[in-house]
Amino acid sequence: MSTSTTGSSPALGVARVLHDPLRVRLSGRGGQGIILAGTMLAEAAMEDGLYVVQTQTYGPEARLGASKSEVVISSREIAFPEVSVPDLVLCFSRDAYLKYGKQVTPDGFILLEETIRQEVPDARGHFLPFRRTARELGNDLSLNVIALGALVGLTQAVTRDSLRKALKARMKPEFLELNERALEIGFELGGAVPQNV
Amino acid sequence: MSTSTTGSSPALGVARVLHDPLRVRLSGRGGQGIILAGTMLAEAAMEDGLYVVQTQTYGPEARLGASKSEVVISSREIAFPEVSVPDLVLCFSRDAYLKYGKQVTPDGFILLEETIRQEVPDARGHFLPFRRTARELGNDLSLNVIALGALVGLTQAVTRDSLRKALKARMKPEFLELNERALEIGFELGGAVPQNV
Amino acid sequence: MRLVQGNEAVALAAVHAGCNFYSGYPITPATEIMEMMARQMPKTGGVFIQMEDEIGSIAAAIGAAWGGAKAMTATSGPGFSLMQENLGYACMTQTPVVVVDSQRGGPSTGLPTLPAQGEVMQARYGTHGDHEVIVLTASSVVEAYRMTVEAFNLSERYRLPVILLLDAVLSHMRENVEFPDVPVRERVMPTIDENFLPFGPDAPFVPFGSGHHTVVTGMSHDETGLPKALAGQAVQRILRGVQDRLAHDAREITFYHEMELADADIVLLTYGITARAAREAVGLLRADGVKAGLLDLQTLWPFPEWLILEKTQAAKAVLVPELNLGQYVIPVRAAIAGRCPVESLGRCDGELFTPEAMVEAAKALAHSLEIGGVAHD
Amino acid sequence: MRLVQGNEAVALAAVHAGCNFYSGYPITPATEIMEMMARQMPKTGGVFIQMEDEIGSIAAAIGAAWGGAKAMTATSGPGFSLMQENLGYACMTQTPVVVVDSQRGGPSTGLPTLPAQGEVMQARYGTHGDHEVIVLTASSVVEAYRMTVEAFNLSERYRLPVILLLDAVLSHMRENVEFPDVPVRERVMPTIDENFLPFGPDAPFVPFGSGHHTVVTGMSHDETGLPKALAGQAVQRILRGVQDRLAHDAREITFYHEMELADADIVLLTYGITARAAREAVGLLRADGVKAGLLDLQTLWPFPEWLILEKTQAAKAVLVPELNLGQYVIPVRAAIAGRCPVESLGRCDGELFTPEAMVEAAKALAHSLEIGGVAHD
Amino acid sequence: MTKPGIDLTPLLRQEMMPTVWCPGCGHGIIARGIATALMSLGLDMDQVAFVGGIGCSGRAPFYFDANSMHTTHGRALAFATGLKMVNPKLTVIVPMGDGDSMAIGGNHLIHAARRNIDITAVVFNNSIYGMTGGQGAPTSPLDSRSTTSPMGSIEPAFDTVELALAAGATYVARTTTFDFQEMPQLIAGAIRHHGFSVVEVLSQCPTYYGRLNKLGEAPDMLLYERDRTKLLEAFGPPPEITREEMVGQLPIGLFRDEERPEYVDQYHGLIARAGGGKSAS
Amino acid sequence: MTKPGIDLTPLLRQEMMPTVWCPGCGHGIIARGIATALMSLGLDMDQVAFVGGIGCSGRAPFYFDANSMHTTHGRALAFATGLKMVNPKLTVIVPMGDGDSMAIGGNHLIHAARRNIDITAVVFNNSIYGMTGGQGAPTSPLDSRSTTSPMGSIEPAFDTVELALAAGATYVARTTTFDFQEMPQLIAGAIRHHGFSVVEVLSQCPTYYGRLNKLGEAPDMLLYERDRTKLLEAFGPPPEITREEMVGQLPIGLFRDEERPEYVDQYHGLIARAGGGKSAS
Amino acid sequence: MKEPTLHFQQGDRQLSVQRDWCKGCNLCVENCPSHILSLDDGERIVVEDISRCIFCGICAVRCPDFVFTLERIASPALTMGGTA
Amino acid sequence: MKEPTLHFQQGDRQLSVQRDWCKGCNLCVENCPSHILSLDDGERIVVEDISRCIFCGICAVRCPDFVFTLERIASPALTMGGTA
Ligand SMILES: Cc1ncc(C[n+]2csc(CCOP(=O)(O)OP(=O)(O)O)c2C)c(N)n1
Ligand SMILES: Cc1ncc(C[n+]2csc(CCOP(=O)(O)OP(=O)(O)O)c2C)c(N)n1
Ligand code: SF4
Ligand code: SF4
Ligand code: SF4
Ligand code: SF4
Ligand code: SF4
Ligand code: SF4
Ligand SMILES: [Mg+2]
Ligand SMILES: [Mg+2]
Repeated sequence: MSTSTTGSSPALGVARVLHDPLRVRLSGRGGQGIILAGTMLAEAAMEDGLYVVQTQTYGPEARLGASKSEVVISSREIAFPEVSVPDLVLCFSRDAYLKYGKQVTPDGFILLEETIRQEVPDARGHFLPFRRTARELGNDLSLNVIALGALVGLTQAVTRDSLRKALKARMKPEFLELNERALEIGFELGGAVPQNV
Repeated sequence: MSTSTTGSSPALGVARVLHDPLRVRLSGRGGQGIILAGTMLAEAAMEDGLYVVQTQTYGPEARLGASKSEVVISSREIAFPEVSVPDLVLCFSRDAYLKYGKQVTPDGFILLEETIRQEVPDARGHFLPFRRTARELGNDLSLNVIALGALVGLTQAVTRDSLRKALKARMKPEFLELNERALEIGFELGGAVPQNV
Repeated sequence: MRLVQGNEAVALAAVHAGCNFYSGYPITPATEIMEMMARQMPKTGGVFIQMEDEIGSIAAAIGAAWGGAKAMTATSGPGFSLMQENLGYACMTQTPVVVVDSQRGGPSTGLPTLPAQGEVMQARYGTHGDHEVIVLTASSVVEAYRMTVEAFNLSERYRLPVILLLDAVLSHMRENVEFPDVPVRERVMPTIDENFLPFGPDAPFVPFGSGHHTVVTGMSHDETGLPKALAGQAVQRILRGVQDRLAHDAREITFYHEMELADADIVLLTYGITARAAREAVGLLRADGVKAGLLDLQTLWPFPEWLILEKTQAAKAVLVPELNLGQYVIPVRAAIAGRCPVESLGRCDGELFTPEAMVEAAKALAHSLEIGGVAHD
Repeated sequence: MRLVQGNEAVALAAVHAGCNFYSGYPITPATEIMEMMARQMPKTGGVFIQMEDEIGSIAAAIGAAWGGAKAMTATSGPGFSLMQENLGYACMTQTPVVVVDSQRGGPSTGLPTLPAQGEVMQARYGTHGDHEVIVLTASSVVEAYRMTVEAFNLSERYRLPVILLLDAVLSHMRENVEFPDVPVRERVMPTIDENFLPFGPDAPFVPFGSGHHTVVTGMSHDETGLPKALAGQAVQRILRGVQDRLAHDAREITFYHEMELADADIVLLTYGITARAAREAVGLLRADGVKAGLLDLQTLWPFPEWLILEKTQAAKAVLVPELNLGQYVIPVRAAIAGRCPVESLGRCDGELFTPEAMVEAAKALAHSLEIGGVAHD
Repeated sequence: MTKPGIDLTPLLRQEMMPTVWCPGCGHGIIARGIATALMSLGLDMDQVAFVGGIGCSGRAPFYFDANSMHTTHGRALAFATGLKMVNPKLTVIVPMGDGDSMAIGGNHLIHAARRNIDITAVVFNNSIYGMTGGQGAPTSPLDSRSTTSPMGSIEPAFDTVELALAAGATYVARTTTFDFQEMPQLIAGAIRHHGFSVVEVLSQCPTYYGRLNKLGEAPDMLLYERDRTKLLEAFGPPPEITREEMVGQLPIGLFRDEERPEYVDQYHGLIARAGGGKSAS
Repeated sequence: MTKPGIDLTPLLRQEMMPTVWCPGCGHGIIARGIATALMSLGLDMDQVAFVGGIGCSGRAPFYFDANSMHTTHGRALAFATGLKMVNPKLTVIVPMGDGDSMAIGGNHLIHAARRNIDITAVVFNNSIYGMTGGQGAPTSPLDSRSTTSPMGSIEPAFDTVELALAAGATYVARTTTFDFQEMPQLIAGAIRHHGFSVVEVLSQCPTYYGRLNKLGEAPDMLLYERDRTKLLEAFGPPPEITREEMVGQLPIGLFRDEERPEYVDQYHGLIARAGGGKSAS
Repeated sequence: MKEPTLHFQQGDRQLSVQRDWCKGCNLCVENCPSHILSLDDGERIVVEDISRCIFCGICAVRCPDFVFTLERIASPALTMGGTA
Repeated sequence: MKEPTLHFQQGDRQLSVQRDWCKGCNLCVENCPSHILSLDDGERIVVEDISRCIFCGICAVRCPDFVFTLERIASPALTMGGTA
């Protein structure tokens, strides 16, 4: 019996789509919230009415090493789920940069945690103080939310409102307020990056 | 790399071979020494310079039910190892008779333990008092040797000397003498059967 | 519309299909199914139990089935290997049970977090002795949902273990989905009398405690369930009976997708995650003037020979991309029996084929066969 | 000249081949191998150990191999299923070890004392993930002896687990034999330096305690043995490397017999115990004017495609009798790829094919294809 | 209740009789003990399930006219666990061989004990592998003969009772086929007990263990059992004797009978807490 | 010997450092304890073999510059048994996870103990499955949280020590990563001991066990270990306390250290009796 | 071919013997306090002299094959010898 | 990219620090009796004030990552600060 390919067909959304499909890669080391960030980004895109696939590569080895989470966002059904060359890259750690953070499409963006600059002097991309900001905010763990905010603040990959909704849906109530603040700070951080596209 | 089919090629022996190949089936229930009898018959045939294959069918179920041991003796290499229709049948128990003891080639022999007659009134074959003889000899376990002797006494499937040798090789010393007597009694029992071939 | 992970979809589908027993042992990349069932089962009044190993997991699932449950277990390669003996027990005893194997790189511990399709043949032949199983696969989250429900339905219908093959990518992948309403085959308790033959042809599955004192054994047995004389013939009859029923219903139990097959010169034959790149590849090939088409199987076993023959009738070549060194391509080749070349495209390094890699392979194949539409560069 | 049982021949051959470690768990019809090794090992200074199950048996054998022993274990279907996970470990770690599987009727407990050939595909594909193994088989007591020695030799040469498939009839059958003097591949301890790559291409097997601190892992690893980055590619390289070596040496490692193939219209393709009836059947068919021939394989895997193609070049049909419902016939059909019909003759009821049954099937095949020499009655 | 005076044949599956067991095999006496216990408890056979493994002992489920399962070697307790979890009304009895329960199946035994699931395991301990023809078992005494220890076993034997106690079984007893009064009584106690019970019954295998160890025929072996065991005084706790001392005076009796939360109950408590009221049972 | 003052790095496989373990994972402290023990015994690493299973703990063999084997989940002791039998000169150390040793591998553990084979098993007990991400283990305490017991575990935990004792291990100890003095000492004693040794080391898994059970970071977890254990007085026999009493005061120390015939020796005796003098070793 | 069960009664006690299931193991023979049991040529149990039977049921508890059943029955009609 | 090991000496005692292997778990930080250890921005260990170190080696036995080694060395040359 022949069955249909997917069961879903969302209406085309409103987000400004740089590329269609738009391929985003988030990377860092275990514990930095990469996968949660990917999930929230995907949910925001979904909220925007787009098709989305989120995948992840991690391993027991990757608990310390590099892991990545990829999100493909499109107005059409998405066939190939992984990302060969990303349009947007977010990167939190040295190892992740070395493994996943160097490649990007010509008009894409690479956003890097500031401290990578010290460890990899020739690293290329936009450096933003995710870690420091998180610490200042009082919670190291909001690193990923700040960075996600920055990504969206810069690129409008998804709408801010959708991302706010996604954050609300995924966060435990006790951490929500803090992270809502983190997100707004992230939007600002990202919005301030000079757009050379 | 192509290898030769077997590694052995015994000289054609001296035994009087009724059929070539000669197919013998021994059957009874677990503990009646069927397999040992088959092995000794096979070793005797080997001693006679013939090819031989001995197979057995028994099962956990067969510990009480019927089991069989088959010996194929031939002057040529033996291809098919099992016996479809035997030339000689030896049978020790009712169940074995019902399952394995009824079929024989037209000029073959069926030798049955005497008591089967009581349990299966319409059983057909030559009835011999294996069990009673063994008991009289003082060892129930020599049943199989007596019967084997009878088979060879009647049919000369192998030479008596070879069978004596095989017996010697397989028996524990403490039981040898008794079984040697059992074998001779068996030869006599078999020799006395009217040969209607 | 929800964003759902592949493993999550399997657990949700199982609950939808009426699964009320889950036993398992953690293993990457299948663990989330178990973790989700640990939360779902108590909520729905079903049973969740973490067993001491995978052997115990499938044993408990089979025991639960005979206790009246719709039972499932999930694992990955190493655990799937350990389950083989008892999978055979489920076959021999005609027990409905669903086994999910999320494939990772192997053999042995291999590449625990990376995808593979190394168990395509093991799923069919992994246990000793002759047997039939149904093996399904999926390439998207929504399909994982659908195929899980179908796995339960088929296991109920044929009283067979049904294996669902996923892989590390699909298990961990999230997509936004709207779950289709897949109909569920409910188990109906038949009225039985003392002449009931629990292993008769087409006999319904009647669990313990029903009043009929069934004997269930992995030994050869006849229709009563008892291991009797001539058991060899009895088991052959049962095994052939299953084979015949599945062959008879082949069209109903073979799930597949097709794409542009009508005039295809080159047929890509895929299953599981690989289908996604293939869909894109077919588009790219067509755009390049190569008449490519796709036959994407969700039902891997019983082997859909009839379908493959039907769909490749006019093909000039078949390309079988697999995340292994060439497994399913063998029966495909046997089926096609020389009517056209059947080419294997394999890898086992934990990576997916990109659409581009498939395009390249298809073009090379077309080129070598001088199939029209390919620029000879 | 001695009267020797099949299982006994395996044990004697193992001792001849230098086996000095046996671990096992009893199971019909393989138990006599174990019982004989229990007597032989202490006498020859080797180790015999009865493990707590078959998983432990093969684990101990692999451990012993890394301790420097030539190791063997033997089992039957249910135990063979349990060994699958660790068989994969032996593949992944390139460990020489010999595994004997005496096939009985299955699946599950099945027909414990009756013969079958139900594990032909399991032997190849039973463990998860891609891998290569060598699988041998035998049809007579003397061949069981020879193939056991060859199993050790091949496992030494390729650092692979080698599986020897017997069946309940051969295991328990006695024949009068003169054992051939099969040469033994001795293990030589190479001189190694600090640059030694224990898993490099063609690297010799260097057990523990040699001074090189080898790391052995079932995870993907590179030539040093360490599980490093890009392990996926590393494992693919190792697996492909093994495949290539075996393909290269195909003619040396493929053991077979042939009979009257030169002008055969109908080729019977057999392996194991089935070959015996086939030999007689070929004679009977020839006597009846049917040009039949026999290709009897002792090496089942790696699949000897080259040989099958070579030997069936002129055939008008191939008949594959197996004590299963049609397993090996599938790769045979894939190999022959339509050049002539390939027919399966299968049964799984615990009985052997008689020569007459094969004659009948061959004649029916000849008849259906209107191959000359068959009376059309 | 263990006195003669009852007709057990209604509990038997007539079409499977006589059993497959050898003449004089102790397994039949244990089967009788189980039947006696069931009869005395007056259980409805519709609600009794036997789950056996593979081995001579594993065949026991065939001979009871109940819900019967003959599973795979060593795994019976895992099957039984699934069965009991979804159908707690069933009285689940698991006849196991010593190899079945303590060689290949040792892990399932200790885990069932740990969970304290309400299942009764009856270990038919004949100190050998009967079904496969007399190989050594983890229960074979040091120096005893088997076809895999032809020169005498060099492996110390497991003590079923000690292991079951350490793993957490809440009812643990040992008895012999000689003790025709206590044996059914202990089994009945185990079935009644709410929790995981292990009753080890020392059983004679005249065909292999008896023959290989020159212990004579079945009647001699019954006396052998009598002589190598010693009743715990007043069913007390396990005595403080060394393994060596135990040889020749293996303690028999009831070693533990204690109430602890039972696993199925615990799970149903979890369902209640999770709000999944419509329990499977 | 357990005082600070030694350079352990020569025992480590430098190219595999740093380890894969999470920040603060107790497994590294146990690895250090093993290294300290080896150093104090002055063993030649050429003759030391590590055989690990699968789990975070199973990775330990990678970090020692010795003969190292990383096997399959739960089976390490079976591999080690074969290895030791053919090469008795090797000192065989088996680092095992609690799931590895007592869930899937429980049977091999009790059988190795029964045989009393000269192998040292070090159980890295973090009360959880670390490698797969925080599922319950048979050692997870009642009511503790894991991803497969989100409402608290309803299964009583195994007591490694009790089980090892019952199965016949001849050297049995428990200690914690907090106890940096005793831990290497007990491991060294186990390695020196001729027979099967089990040293259970309570280890912290801050990533899963700590997080799911709100026990804080690694430093907090060390204190938690301190507070839930109690040293056996003067390394005596196991105390007579109930399972319930043990919670909060799990006894630690050396529970058994006794000589009994060792399995490899026994086997070599058998070879001698069989006349197979040219032993494999 | 199944042999009918033999029934012997004394007072309210009835001893039934299902000879078909007997395997000739001698356990009852050696344990019967009255020494009235033996095996026939077919190695099946025979009650030699039921008049000396004390209806104790030891044969029943010793037999591994459910051959003997000792029951209390309602109507205490004394019938020596097989009734069926 | 491997950072060289730091060596600190006092009398015959030497404390070596392999910072590369540090994972920032704080075990040493919280257990150092002199409170002289902390983590830097990259979450790697720093010895803040070696002059207050009592060379007890507690950091070594607490660290799961073999970062610290406390050794007795033959030549008791006092060298404060990194030597390599
Ligand atoms: C996986 C597996 N391994 C081995 C066997 C073979 N086997 C059948 S029964 C048995 C052991 C029987 O011994 P025990 O459990 O003590 O029962 P007994 O026959 O003595 O009552 C074995 C090893 C099997 N059926 N399955
Ligand atoms: C046969 C098999 N089943 C399951 C797994 C998955 N697995 C890997 S490690 C592990 C458990 C780890 O827990 P534990 O043994 O306690 O070690 P830890 O990681 O806590 O040190 C499991 C279930 C596997 N690798 N193989
Ligand atoms: S082999 Fe032993 S255990 Fe099995 S039935 Fe016979 S006497 Fe009983
Ligand atoms: S998951 Fe737990 S056990 Fe594993 S490395 Fe991390 S802290 Fe250690
Ligand atoms: S009832 Fe007692 S006296 Fe009568 S036959 Fe039986 S054992 Fe003997
Ligand atoms: S005890 Fe039972 S089986 Fe044995 S001889 Fe007596 S009646 Fe027959
Ligand atoms: S040696 Fe002692 S004082 Fe010095 S840093 Fe280490 S713990 Fe602190
Ligand atoms: S204990 Fe070790 S790993 Fe942890 S912070 Fe200190 S130096 Fe770093
Ligand atoms: Mg037994
Ligand atoms: Mg753990």
